[in-house]
Amino acid sequence: MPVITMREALNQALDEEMARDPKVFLMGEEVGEYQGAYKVSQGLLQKFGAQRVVDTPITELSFAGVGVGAAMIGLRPVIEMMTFNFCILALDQIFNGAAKLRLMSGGQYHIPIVFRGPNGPAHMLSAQHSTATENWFCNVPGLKVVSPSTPADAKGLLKAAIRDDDPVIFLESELMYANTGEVPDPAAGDFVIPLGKADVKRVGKDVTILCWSKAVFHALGAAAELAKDGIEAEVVDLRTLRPLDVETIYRSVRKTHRVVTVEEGSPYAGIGAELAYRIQHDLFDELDAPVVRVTALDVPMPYAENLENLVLPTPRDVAAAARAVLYRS
Amino acid sequence: MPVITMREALNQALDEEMARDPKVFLMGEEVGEYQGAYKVSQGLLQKFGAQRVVDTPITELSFAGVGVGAAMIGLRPVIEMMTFNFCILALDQIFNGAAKLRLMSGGQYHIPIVFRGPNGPAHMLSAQHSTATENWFCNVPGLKVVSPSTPADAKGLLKAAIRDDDPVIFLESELMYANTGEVPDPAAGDFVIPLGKADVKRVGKDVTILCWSKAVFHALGAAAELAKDGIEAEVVDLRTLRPLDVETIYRSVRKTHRVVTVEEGSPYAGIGAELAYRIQHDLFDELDAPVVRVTALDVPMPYAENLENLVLPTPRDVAAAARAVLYRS
Amino acid sequence: MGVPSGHKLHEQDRCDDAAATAFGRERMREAFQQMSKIRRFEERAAREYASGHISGFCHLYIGQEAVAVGALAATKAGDHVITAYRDHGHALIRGCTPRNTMAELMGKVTGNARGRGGSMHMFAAEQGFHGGHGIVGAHIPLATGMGFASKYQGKDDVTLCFFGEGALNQGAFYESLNLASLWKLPVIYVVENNNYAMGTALERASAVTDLYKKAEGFAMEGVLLDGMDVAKTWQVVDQAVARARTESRPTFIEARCYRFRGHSMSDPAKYRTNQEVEAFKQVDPIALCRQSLITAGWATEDELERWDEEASEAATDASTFARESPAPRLEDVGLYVYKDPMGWTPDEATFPHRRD
Amino acid sequence: MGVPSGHKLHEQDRCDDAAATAFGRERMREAFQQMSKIRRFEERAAREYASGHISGFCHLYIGQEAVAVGALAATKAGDHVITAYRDHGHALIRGCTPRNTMAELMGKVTGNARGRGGSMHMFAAEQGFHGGHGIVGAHIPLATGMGFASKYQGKDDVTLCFFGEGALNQGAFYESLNLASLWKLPVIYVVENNNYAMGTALERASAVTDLYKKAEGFAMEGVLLDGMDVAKTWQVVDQAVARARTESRPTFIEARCYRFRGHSMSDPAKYRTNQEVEAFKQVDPIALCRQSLITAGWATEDELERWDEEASEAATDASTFARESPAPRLEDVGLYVYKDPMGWTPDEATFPHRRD
Ligand SMILES: Cc1ncc(C[n+]2csc(CCOP(=O)(O)OP(=O)(O)O)c2C)c(N)n1
Ligand SMILES: Cc1ncc(C[n+]2csc(CCOP(=O)(O)OP(=O)(O)O)c2C)c(N)n1
Ligand SMILES: [Mg+2]
Ligand SMILES: [Mg+2]
Repeated sequence: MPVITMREALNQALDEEMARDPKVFLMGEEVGEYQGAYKVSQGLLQKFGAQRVVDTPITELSFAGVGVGAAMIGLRPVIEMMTFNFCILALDQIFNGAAKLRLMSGGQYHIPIVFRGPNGPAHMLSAQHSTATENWFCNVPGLKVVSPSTPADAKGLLKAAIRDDDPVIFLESELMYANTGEVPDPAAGDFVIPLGKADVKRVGKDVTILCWSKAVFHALGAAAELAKDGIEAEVVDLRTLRPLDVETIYRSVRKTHRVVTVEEGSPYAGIGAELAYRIQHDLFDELDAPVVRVTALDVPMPYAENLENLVLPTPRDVAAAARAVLYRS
Repeated sequence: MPVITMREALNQALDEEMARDPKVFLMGEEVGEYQGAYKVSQGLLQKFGAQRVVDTPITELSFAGVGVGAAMIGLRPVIEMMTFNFCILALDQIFNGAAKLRLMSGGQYHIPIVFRGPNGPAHMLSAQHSTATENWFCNVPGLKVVSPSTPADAKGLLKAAIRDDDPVIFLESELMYANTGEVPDPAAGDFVIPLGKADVKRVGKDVTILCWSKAVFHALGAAAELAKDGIEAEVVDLRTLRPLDVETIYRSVRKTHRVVTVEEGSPYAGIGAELAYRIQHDLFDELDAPVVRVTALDVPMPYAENLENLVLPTPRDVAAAARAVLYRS
Repeated sequence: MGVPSGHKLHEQDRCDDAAATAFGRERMREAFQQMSKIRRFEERAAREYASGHISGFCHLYIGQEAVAVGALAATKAGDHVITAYRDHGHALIRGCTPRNTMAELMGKVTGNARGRGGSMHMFAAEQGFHGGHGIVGAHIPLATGMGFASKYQGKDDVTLCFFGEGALNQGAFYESLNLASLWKLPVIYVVENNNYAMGTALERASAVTDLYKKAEGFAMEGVLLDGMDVAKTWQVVDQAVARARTESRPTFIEARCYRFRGHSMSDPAKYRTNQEVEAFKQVDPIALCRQSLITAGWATEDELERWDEEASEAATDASTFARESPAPRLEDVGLYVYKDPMGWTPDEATFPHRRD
Repeated sequence: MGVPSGHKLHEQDRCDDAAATAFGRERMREAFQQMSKIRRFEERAAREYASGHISGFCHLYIGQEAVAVGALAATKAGDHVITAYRDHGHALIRGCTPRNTMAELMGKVTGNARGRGGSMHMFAAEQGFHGGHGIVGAHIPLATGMGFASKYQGKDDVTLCFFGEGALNQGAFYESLNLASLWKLPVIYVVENNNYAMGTALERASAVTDLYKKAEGFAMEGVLLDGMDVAKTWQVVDQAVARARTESRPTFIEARCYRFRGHSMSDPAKYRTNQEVEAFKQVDPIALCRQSLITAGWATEDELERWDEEASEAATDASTFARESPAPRLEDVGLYVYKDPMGWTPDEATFPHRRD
C-alpha cells in the first residue's frame, strides 16, 4: 500500500468526493489560491475551479452559516476552519443551526455538512490558538464528531463524513498533517470507513487505553513502554466521538477491567469524563480499578515551551496512569 | 426573615453592589427602560441612571467584549444575557478573552466580570431557546461558574460573584424567577455567600443527590417521595459548578455510598459526567453502586409540551434513579 | 401624534396609485385575500393563546402583512424565503396552511414542523419556506448560503431574507452583506423596520436610522420603501428580484412598517404611546389595499366582505383542526435528530424517563 | 510596477512637508528612533527565529512602523492602546522594552507577559498597552469597552485600536462601530490596510476597497491616510484624538501601508510579486522619515547613523538578555489562572504530569 501523509490522505478524500459528487464543495479561509493554510487543499482549486474551492473573507460566523444554508437546499459543503480556535465565533450557526434544523422542522431538512480543520494545541501558540474543542461539540445532540489518528482513517472517515446526511465535526491536528501511514491505493477502489466505529490500534489484555487523534500516539507510546514490563495495553482509537461505539469500548473493558482515557483537552466535563461515566455505570462490576483520565492540565495554554510540555499529556504520563490502574506504580 | 422572590433577591444583590461600588454597572438588552426582559433589573435605571444601567443593541458578541474591555481597565461589569441561548454568539469573548487574559498577560489583568441571565429550558420555547450551557463554560479554565437554586443563594452568591476578581458565569433560570424564599433583611447587614461552597439542602444517609439550579427541586421532590419509603436522600446543591466543592460532595458520598446526579442539560460530557469521573476515581472503594445521572434526553428540545415534559428530568425520574442505586427498583 | 422619526406615515388612504396600477387587479385582489388570511389567522391565534391552547413565545405579524404579501408576490415557485421568529405571515403565504400552522402553534403532530418547532419555527421546505428562526440575525447567513447554492447550481432562483431592524446590530448581518456583494449572490435582504426591537426604539440601538444607507458600505444597492403599502412593496421587491434573477446581484431593502401588537404575547408595550399605535392604525396595510381596490373598482364591498369572512372561517377551521389533532407520540422523541443515528438513542447514557 | 488598487504609492521621497512641519523637529527625530528601534528589533527577532530561539507564530511589523509610531505620537500617558497579533511595534513604543519583548518571544519568565503570551500576546498594562490578541477582530470590542470605561469614569483618556484590513470582514468590527458611534465613545479605530490578510488580497475579501467609507454607515467620521508617512499619520490621528478627547467622538481611520515580510515566518508569499514588494520598499517609512529629517536639517547623517546603531545594539542586548533569562518555573504552571483559586489546582482531577 502506498505510504502517504495525513495531509495527502485528507486531500485525496476531498478530491475523490468532489470528483464523485458535484454537490460537494470546499469553503474556507485560504483554501484556494493559497492552497490551504496547512496545504490540505493543495491542488483542488486548479482541479475544481473557484466555484467549488471557495476562498472566504475572515468571517467564520457567516461562512459557517453559508454552509448550513447551502446544505438546507441540497448542497454538501465542506467548511474548513483554518483552526477550530476560530470556530468558536461560528458556534451559534453550528449549535443552533446545523444541529437543530432537522428537529425544528420536523425532519424537513438534511444538513449534510462537514466542518473540518485542525483542533487542539499545536506548538507554542499560547492560549488563544491551542483550544481542544471536542467537549463542546460532543455535548450537542444533532452533531456527529469524528477525530482520526492515521492517514488511512483520516481518508476513509472524511469520505464517510462527506457522504453522511447529518452535520459532522471533523477534528484534525496541525501537528499530525505530516505524519505518514499506509493508505489503500485509490485505484484499488473506493475506500470509506464508516463513522461510529472505534478501532483497536493495539491488542492487549491488561488495560484499556481510550484515545483519539494525537492522543493515540501517546497511548501507543505508553503501550510500548508498558510492554517492556510485561503489561499488555489495548489501545482503542475511538475515531468517532459522537455517537460513541460503546460496543467496541465495552468489549475491551470486559477483557481488561482497567481503563485509562487520554485527551489533549481540559479535564472538566471532557470526553474522559463521559467515558468514565458510561463505563462505571454500565460495567460497574467489571472494573477492578477506577477509570483514570489523562488530560491537559486545567489551565489556558501558556506559551513557554517548558510549560506547554508540562500541560500536555505524554506517553510517560499515560504509562504511569496505566500502572496506577494496575496498582503497579 | 422576609420572603421574597428570586427575581427580587437578584435585584437586591445588584442594587446593593451598585450602591456599594461605583465601578459596578449593569449592561444588556432591555435592562434599563424596559426594566429587564424578566424584570430582574426593575427600578435600577431609575436609581442609578442610564450610565450605569446600560441598554444595548442586540449585539451579544460585542457587548460581552465591551464588558471584558471595561474590566481590563478597572470596572466591574455585570453583563446580562437576555438568555444564555444568545450567549453562544458571545462565547469567543468569554472563552478567548475573559478566561484567558489573566494568563496570557502573565497576571497583568484581573477580569472581574459577571455574565448572568437565565440558562436552560423554560417552557415550550423549542430547540433554540432551551439550551443548558453549563458544560461549555465548566470546561474552560479561567472561568468560574455559579448556578443558584434559592432566592437567598441567588442574592448571596451574586454579590460574591460581583466582588470576585475572576470572570464568573452566573446561571439563573427563567422558570425560577418567581420562586420565593427567605432572604435576610438587607438592614441586618451585608449578606454574601462565598463562591465555591456547596450546600446540603436536605440531610440524608442513604443516597446523595447532586444537583443545582432548578434540578435542586427535582431532587427535593424525589427526596420527599423517597422518604415515604423510608429512604433518606441527602440533597447537595452544588451552587458553584466550577471550581467544585469536592469536600462537601465527598463528605456526603462517604456517608451514603450512592450517588445520583441531576441536570437539565444534555448528557454527553455534562456536569454529571464530571461528577461521576471524580467520585469513581477518588472514592472508588466507597461506592456501593455506580453513579447514575439523570439528565435531559439527548435531543434538541422539541416544542410540543408532552415531548418537552418527556425530555426533561422530573422528581419521579430522580426518585427512580435513587432507587436504582439502592438496588430497590 | 408622535410618530417615530423616519417613520413618516403613508400619505393617502390607499396604496400608491402608480404602484397599484403596475401591481394590477388580479394581484391586488389576491394580496387583499392573503393579508386578510394572515390577519384573521393571527387574531384567532391570539385568542387561542389567551385561552391556553397555545404556549411559549408567540410573535404576531399584525400590521406588517403588506411586507410579506407584497414581497412574496414578486417571487416564483423555486425561490427561497426565510425569516425570523415573527414568521406566521410569511409561512401562510409560502406553503404552510392555516391548519398546519395552527396545529404547529398548538404543538400537534399535524403541524407544519410536526409539533417540534412551534410559533418561531414554521417550515415548508418543499415550497421554499425555510423558517422561522429564533436567534436574532442568525438566519441571515443561511439566506446567503441559499443564494450561494442557487448560483452554484446555475439556477435562477432568488432568495428573500426578512428580518427586523433589531437584527441590524448583529455582526452576522454585515458579514453577510459583504459576502453577498463580493460574490454577487441573488439574495434580497429585507429589513422589516417596525421601529422597535422588543422595547428598544431604533434610535436607541442604531447610530444610523436611515438603514437602507448601510448598503453603500458594501457596494450594494439599498432601497427604502413604505412597507404599509403592499403594491409599493411588490414593486420595489420586484425590481430587486429582477436584478437578482438576471444579474445575480443582491439588494438591501428597508421596509418601514409597524406592528400593532406587542412584541410577543406578554409585552405591556410601555415603550410607545397609544397615540402612536392609533396613528399607524390609520394606515393599516389592509385598509390601504381595500381602498385601492374600491377606488380602482377592482373589487366590490361584497367581495371584500366575503373574502374577509372566508379568512375568518379558515382560521376557525384551523383552530378546530388543530385542537382535535393529536400531540406527537412520546415514542417518537428520538425522531429527526439524526438521519442515520448509528446506534444512538435519545435516552442513551441517561437514566430513562418514565411518563406513564 | 503592480501596486494594489487603492494603494497609491507615496509621491515624494520624504514625508508630507506640511505634516512634517506640524509634527516638528523633536517628534520627527523621536519617530525615526522609534521606527529604527522596532525595525532592528524585528530583524533580530527574525534571526533568532531562524536559529530556533523563537518558535510558534511570529508576525513581523516591518514596513508598517509609521502607523504605530505616528499614531502613538498623538497619545498621552493614560491613553489606551490595543492591537492584534502583529504587535511588536506597538508594544515597543508603549511600555514594553526590547529586553522584555525579546524575552517574551523566547518564552522566558522575564518576558513582558512572563513567557505566557509569546509573540501574539505582548502586554504592558500599566503603561496602557493592552495586547496583543490572536483572534482576528476580537479585540475591537475590547477597545470599545475601554472607551466605555474611560467615559464612564469621566476620564479624558482615549483608546487607540489597531487591526488589519482582514478584520473588517468580522461582525465584531461593525458591531463595535455602531456601539462607539451610538454611545459616543472616545475610541479611534485604525485599520492598518496592508492589502493582504495572509494570502488574500483586499479586493478578494471585501466588496468595498475604500474602507474608510464604511464609517458613514455608522454616522462616524472616516478618514484615509498614507500609513507610510509617519508625520501624516500623526497629524490625522492627532485630530481624531482631539475629537475623542474633547468631544468624546470616535473616528475610523484607514491607514494604507504595506508589510515587507511574509504574513508570518513560514509564508512563501506567492500571492504577490517581487516587483510589488520592491515598489513599496521605495517608500519605506523609515526612509521617508530620514529624508524629511535631512531635508529639514533636523538631523545629521551622523546622528541618524548613530540612532540606527543604538537600535541595533538594543536589539542585540535584548537577545542576550532573553537567551540568558530563565524559563518559567514548572511549579508555577497554575499561576495567573485565577486570582482566587478557591482550592482549584491546575492538575486537579487529571492524572498528574511528571517532568523530572
Ligand atoms: C441573538 C438574540 N438576542 C436576543 C434575542 C431576544 N429577542 C427576541 S426578539 C428580539 C427583538 C428583535 O427585534 P427586531 O429584530 O426589530 O424584530 P421584530 O421583533 O421587531 O420583528 C430580541 C432582543 C434573540 N432571540 N436572539
Ligand atoms: C477569527 C480568526 N480567523 C482566522 C485567523 C487566522 N489568521 C491569522 S492572521 C490572519 C490574516 C489577518 O489579516 P489582517 O487582518 O489584514 O492583518 P495583517 O496580518 O495584515 O496584519 C488570519 C486569517 C485568526 N487568527 N482568527
Ligand atoms: Mg423591530
Ligand atoms: Mg492585512
